[in-house]
Amino acid sequence: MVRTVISPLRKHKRFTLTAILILVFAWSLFSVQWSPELVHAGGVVMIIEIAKGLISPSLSPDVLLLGLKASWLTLTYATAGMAIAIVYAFIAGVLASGILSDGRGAKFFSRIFFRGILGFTRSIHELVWAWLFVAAIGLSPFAAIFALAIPYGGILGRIFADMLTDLPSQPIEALKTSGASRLQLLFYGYLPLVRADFISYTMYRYECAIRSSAIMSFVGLGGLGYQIQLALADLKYNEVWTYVFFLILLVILIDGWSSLVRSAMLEKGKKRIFVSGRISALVAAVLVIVSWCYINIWEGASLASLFTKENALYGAKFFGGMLGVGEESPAFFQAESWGNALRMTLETLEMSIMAIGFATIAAFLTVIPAARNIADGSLTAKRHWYSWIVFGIVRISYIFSRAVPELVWAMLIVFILKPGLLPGAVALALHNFGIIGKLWAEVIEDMDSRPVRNLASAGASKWQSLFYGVVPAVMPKFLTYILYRWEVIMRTTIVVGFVGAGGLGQQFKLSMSFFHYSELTLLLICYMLLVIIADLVSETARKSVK
Amino acid sequence: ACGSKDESSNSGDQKDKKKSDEVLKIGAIPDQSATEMKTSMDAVAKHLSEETGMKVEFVPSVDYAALVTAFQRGEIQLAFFGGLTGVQARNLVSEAEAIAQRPRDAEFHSVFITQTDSDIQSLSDVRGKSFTFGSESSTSGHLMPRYYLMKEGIDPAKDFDGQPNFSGSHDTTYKLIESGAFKAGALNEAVWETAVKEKKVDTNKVRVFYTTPAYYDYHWTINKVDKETKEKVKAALLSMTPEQLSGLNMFATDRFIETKNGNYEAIEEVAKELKIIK
Amino acid sequence: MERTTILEANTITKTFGKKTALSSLSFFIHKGEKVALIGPSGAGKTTLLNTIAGIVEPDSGEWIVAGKRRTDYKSGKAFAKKVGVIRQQFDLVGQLAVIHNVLAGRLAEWGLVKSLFSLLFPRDKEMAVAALKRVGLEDKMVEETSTLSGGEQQRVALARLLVQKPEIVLADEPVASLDPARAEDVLAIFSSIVTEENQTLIASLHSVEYARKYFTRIIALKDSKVFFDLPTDQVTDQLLDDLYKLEGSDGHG
Amino acid sequence: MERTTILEANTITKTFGKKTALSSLSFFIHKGEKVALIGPSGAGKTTLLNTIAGIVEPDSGEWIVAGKRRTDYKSGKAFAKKVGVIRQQFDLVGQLAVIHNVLAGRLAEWGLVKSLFSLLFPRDKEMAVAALKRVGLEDKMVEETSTLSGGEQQRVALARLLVQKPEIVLADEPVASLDPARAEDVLAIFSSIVTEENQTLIASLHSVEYARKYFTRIIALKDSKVFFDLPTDQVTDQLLDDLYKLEGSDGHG
Ligand SMILES: Nc1ncnc2c1ncn2[C@@H]1O[C@H](COP(=O)(O)OP(=O)(O)OP(=O)(O)O)[C@@H](O)[C@H]1O
Ligand SMILES: Nc1ncnc2c1ncn2[C@@H]1O[C@H](COP(=O)(O)OP(=O)(O)OP(=O)(O)O)[C@@H](O)[C@H]1O
Ligand SMILES: [Mg+2]
Ligand SMILES: [Mg+2]
Repeated sequence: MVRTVISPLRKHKRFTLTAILILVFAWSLFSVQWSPELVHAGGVVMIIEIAKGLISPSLSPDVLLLGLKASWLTLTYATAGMAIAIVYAFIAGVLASGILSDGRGAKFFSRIFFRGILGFTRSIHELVWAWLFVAAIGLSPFAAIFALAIPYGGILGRIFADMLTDLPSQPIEALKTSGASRLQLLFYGYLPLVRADFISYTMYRYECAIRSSAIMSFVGLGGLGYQIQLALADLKYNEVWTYVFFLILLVILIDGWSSLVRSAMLEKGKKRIFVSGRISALVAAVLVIVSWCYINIWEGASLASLFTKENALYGAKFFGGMLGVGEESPAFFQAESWGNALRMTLETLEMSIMAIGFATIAAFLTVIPAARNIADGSLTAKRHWYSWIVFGIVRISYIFSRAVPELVWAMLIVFILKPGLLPGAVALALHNFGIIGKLWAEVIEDMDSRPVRNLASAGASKWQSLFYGVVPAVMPKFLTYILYRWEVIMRTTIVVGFVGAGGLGQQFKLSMSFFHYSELTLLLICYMLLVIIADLVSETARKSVK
Repeated sequence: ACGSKDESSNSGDQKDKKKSDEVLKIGAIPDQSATEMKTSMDAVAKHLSEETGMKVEFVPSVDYAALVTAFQRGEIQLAFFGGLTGVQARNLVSEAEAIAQRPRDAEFHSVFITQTDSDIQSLSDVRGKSFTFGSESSTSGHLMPRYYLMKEGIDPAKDFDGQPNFSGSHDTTYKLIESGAFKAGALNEAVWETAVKEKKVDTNKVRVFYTTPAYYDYHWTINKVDKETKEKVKAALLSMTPEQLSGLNMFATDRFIETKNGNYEAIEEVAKELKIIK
Repeated sequence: MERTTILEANTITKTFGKKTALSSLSFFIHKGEKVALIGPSGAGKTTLLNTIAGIVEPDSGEWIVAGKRRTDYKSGKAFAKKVGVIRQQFDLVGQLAVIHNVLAGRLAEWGLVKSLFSLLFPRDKEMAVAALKRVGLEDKMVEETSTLSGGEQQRVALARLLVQKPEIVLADEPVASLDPARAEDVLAIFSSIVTEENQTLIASLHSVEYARKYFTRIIALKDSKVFFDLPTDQVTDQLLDDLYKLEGSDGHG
Repeated sequence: MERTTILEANTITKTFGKKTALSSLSFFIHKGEKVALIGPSGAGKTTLLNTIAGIVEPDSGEWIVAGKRRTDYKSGKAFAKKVGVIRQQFDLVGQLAVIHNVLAGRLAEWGLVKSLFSLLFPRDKEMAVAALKRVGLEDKMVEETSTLSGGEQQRVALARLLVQKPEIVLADEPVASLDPARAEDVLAIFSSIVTEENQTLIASLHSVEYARKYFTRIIALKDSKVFFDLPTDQVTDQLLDDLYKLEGSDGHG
């Protein structure tokens, strides 16, 4: 009896959530006044110019050499940053999962406290961290490294904690009943159980870190983004694309490595895992060591030099400025500034919703042919000669779309679309389209094929199998990923604003240019509020569809 | 395991002294084409190095504010600032001093440009059109154009077609107008003249419809250094010959002349009026 | 009992890498027979059923289904009218309502538009209701399938078969993971449906007890070959002991 | 047979929400007994075993383990010497090598450093080797546990128990999901180990056949109560039929 009541409600929930999401998206579209004039009069010309550069990227030796150097720098920053992030994530993650604490109270406290720390560190975008670090410790490579390590450690740590708490309980209980202490449980139970998942998630994050490292240029730190920015300032699109291709190559390289590691861990091919696993571990260790040495020796940066009196002084001055020291009426005490900032906050919210909406639509239209098990016919037991071609095209567009950081997309888009919310939303959508598409395609690839095959053997056609078997099975996960990406987009909105794509970020950039530090504080408060609210909303919504 | 070679010599005053003994880092606001800036600034660096005996190095920057911050932190010893950034920098480092400028900088102008076939004839016509400034921190690309627009009764935040754009550099501004991306824009007169002279901009497509009254703009500002170095650097800059400066498009001048902090008080007033400096 | 041959295995062979799963199997199955496939783990039961259903392609040999070669069935829809498959609960789409999982048995009859429309407003509802009544689940029609218990899900799969009405029903361990009472319950319904509809049933099983109770013929597989193939009443305990005896190679201390 | 009481249930009660899983159970188990727990799905077998192991806390009542209240065992390590648990293969850490899963039975004896060190260079290796020999898996020592078959994993879990040497062994459906031959194989080893080591065994089972063959006493649970509790030879078919009979409420068409 109870079931008959609950179950339609549960179904209802998923349906309701979908409807709400669509409505919210529609609402966000009203923030733009749609007219042909949204595109610059010369927008088309610009598109052609940009496209020309795309098909004939500059191949001059100078540019290639510079690209190579910049790629290396980008790689070393990302590697060094990830190394710190992993250490931080490991320690904070274990503590945040509460598996080491015995009593209820201690467990609760440890969870709340460390989850709070992880939450705070990841709620601020790496570029904002970079800005704060540059202000505090100057244009040192360490500013980039720390700026990467802090939010990435926060994300990794939270996922790590989640993994530890979501484990199947039987092996752990069995170990407990055979008398293992908490730390013994950690090493004999928890760690071996999460190892594979944690490594593959870390690899995925490493790929993201490469992109983030590239855009550190925005605060004046070197790397590929720096070259892209310089080339863009000169409107040399052919060089822009050369550097973008370097970035794509780097991302593909890491992506390839990570899928190698992942498949080695999935295939229980006994001997082979150990070989490729060990080689990967070795490569990773060498990369980390070389990166740190490079930064220390070639770049001439050393950790010790960061802790100088001057740095303390500048840092204090900067943060004092942010707290409004010496100002008669800091921005965060003025009603007018608050009004302004809140308007920006609303705009930013609208931008993020538009962005996720566009990305979702594009991914939804392309994801079916992008799944390997649909292309090779193993899921629906139907094959077409063109499947692989479509698969290839869609997958390449995914890689291209996500390899280019949203910031770079934004820099290109502002040449085409008029300043406002739309260019920001489009840039964010362009980047996230590839990510959502890839994640979704993997959901389809990982789904249980038995029900679908059984539908086929009950006589369902390919499309019937898709709508009866695939779509209902993947929908909850699709929704989860949309919400999850929306959280990430929320964090990133501030960044696309830096290049004039509207919202809080643009205001942030202006305040930064005019050294109005207390305004920065106000904007950061609004931004953090937005991020925290987005996290809460998304988490509640995700739980409801589970 | 992998120690750094200069770890030991890195602390305190010793480092400061060593740095100024060794390298003089110079910078410039990135308001123009990056390649051109590199050629021009490298030439200046070479000259300064020959004259002062110091190692001089040009550090490119991607952002106006980043250059000001680097200057504040003492990572840049000498910078070619715009009027506004110079004022910002000297507000942050009270010992810093404006030492040299180009002759034209005393009577600098911004030009407002539009497409040849557009109906914009005077400043008041830009109302309701799309508009682009240069960088947010640029004097000739943003501050003064905004000032004269306000004087004409046009509020950039409200009266354009959409929000005004910030193109980031003067070169980008005229290219954006040429391509038709924006109806009108404002930029530095010197950059415009060089572009016309070198045919980098097609004057069949773009024309000037308004030139601002004169104001002080670009200048070299030297950071907190000892008096001797300051004098040496100043002398070196002033001694640059027309031959050395010819072909350096970034400066488009034949010599540098003296200037002083007081010359930029008017700019500071304007910035305060526009609430850019508080 | 009718003696029409409905299914014929013709030297079916299948290897996976070095491992032989089926070595040259041949036999006939008559209309109306209820055949239990038994044998130790890895004997090839699942593989055999999969080659009939077309999920696994045999290396050589072929199946003759209702007088026509398996490979000659051009459309999946035509084949679906001959052969239906039921396995454990994994065969259902857990996120769909029970009624849609049952109506999936009608997909072979429906066009795309009709089947999409049916997801919102179920078509041929009476058929589904009748089938669910038959398996005792009419009150669970609108529930999400994954919320049902294992035994109930198995009965939903049966209801789908009732709607699909194939001539031959293949079942791979249909009652594994059900407790004895529920297992017998499901098998009893299953068996009576098959008899009523005059269908032919081939099911793999682990329990010899059930094979004896509900089936008319037992085919035992061992090491990819037919070990014996007898009417149920001729299967002796001695034969069964031999069938499940462990080989020396699988030894333990 | 010795008559020392080693385990005593004292009005153990457990409810989950509205659902009663155990209602006021009391009985004694003597040293050396082999007790099979049988009963329909949901009768409370798993819950009962879990309350002994301390995985589930009873709402009221208590267990007396080797003369001492369960809750009086202060350290997990001391309790682990009294009671060992074995369930299905899910109990092993699939990602560890077989030997480490076996040696986990020694964790109660080891300190942290020793156990960490052992992950690199296994300690007390002879014990593990002897245990693995006993279950016929000495050649699989260094393989990753998840690559073993279900039956082999079950034997690894047995080897862990051999190393742990508890006085009482709890087993929850130790042979579900194994085929008959492997199930009998595992039960035979299990039973002989328990006898040799003079341990006490309590196992839940779905198969009445196995309960009769390998156990000395059968406790049947139904609806959270003891339905009967008899020496094996006194359990009649009539009793078993009653035990598994479906209630009217669970009806079908
Ligand atoms: N896709 C596959 N790839 C490789 N080997 C396979 C595959 N499918 C089955 N096999 C092998 O073929 C043999 C027969 O397997 P099958 O699943 O048909 O056995 P079964 O009789 O159904 O066993 P069980 O009772 O355990 O279900 C086994 O040795 C199995 O390992
Ligand atoms: N964690 C739990 N939360 C809620 N209800 C539970 C929980 N664990 C068990 N139950 C309920 O308690 C009752 C007894 O469950 P238990 O698992 O002990 O049965 P069982 O005899 O082991 O059944 P099976 O033979 O299916 O394993 C069942 O009705 C079950 O639904
Ligand atoms: Mg099978
Ligand atoms: Mg149980």
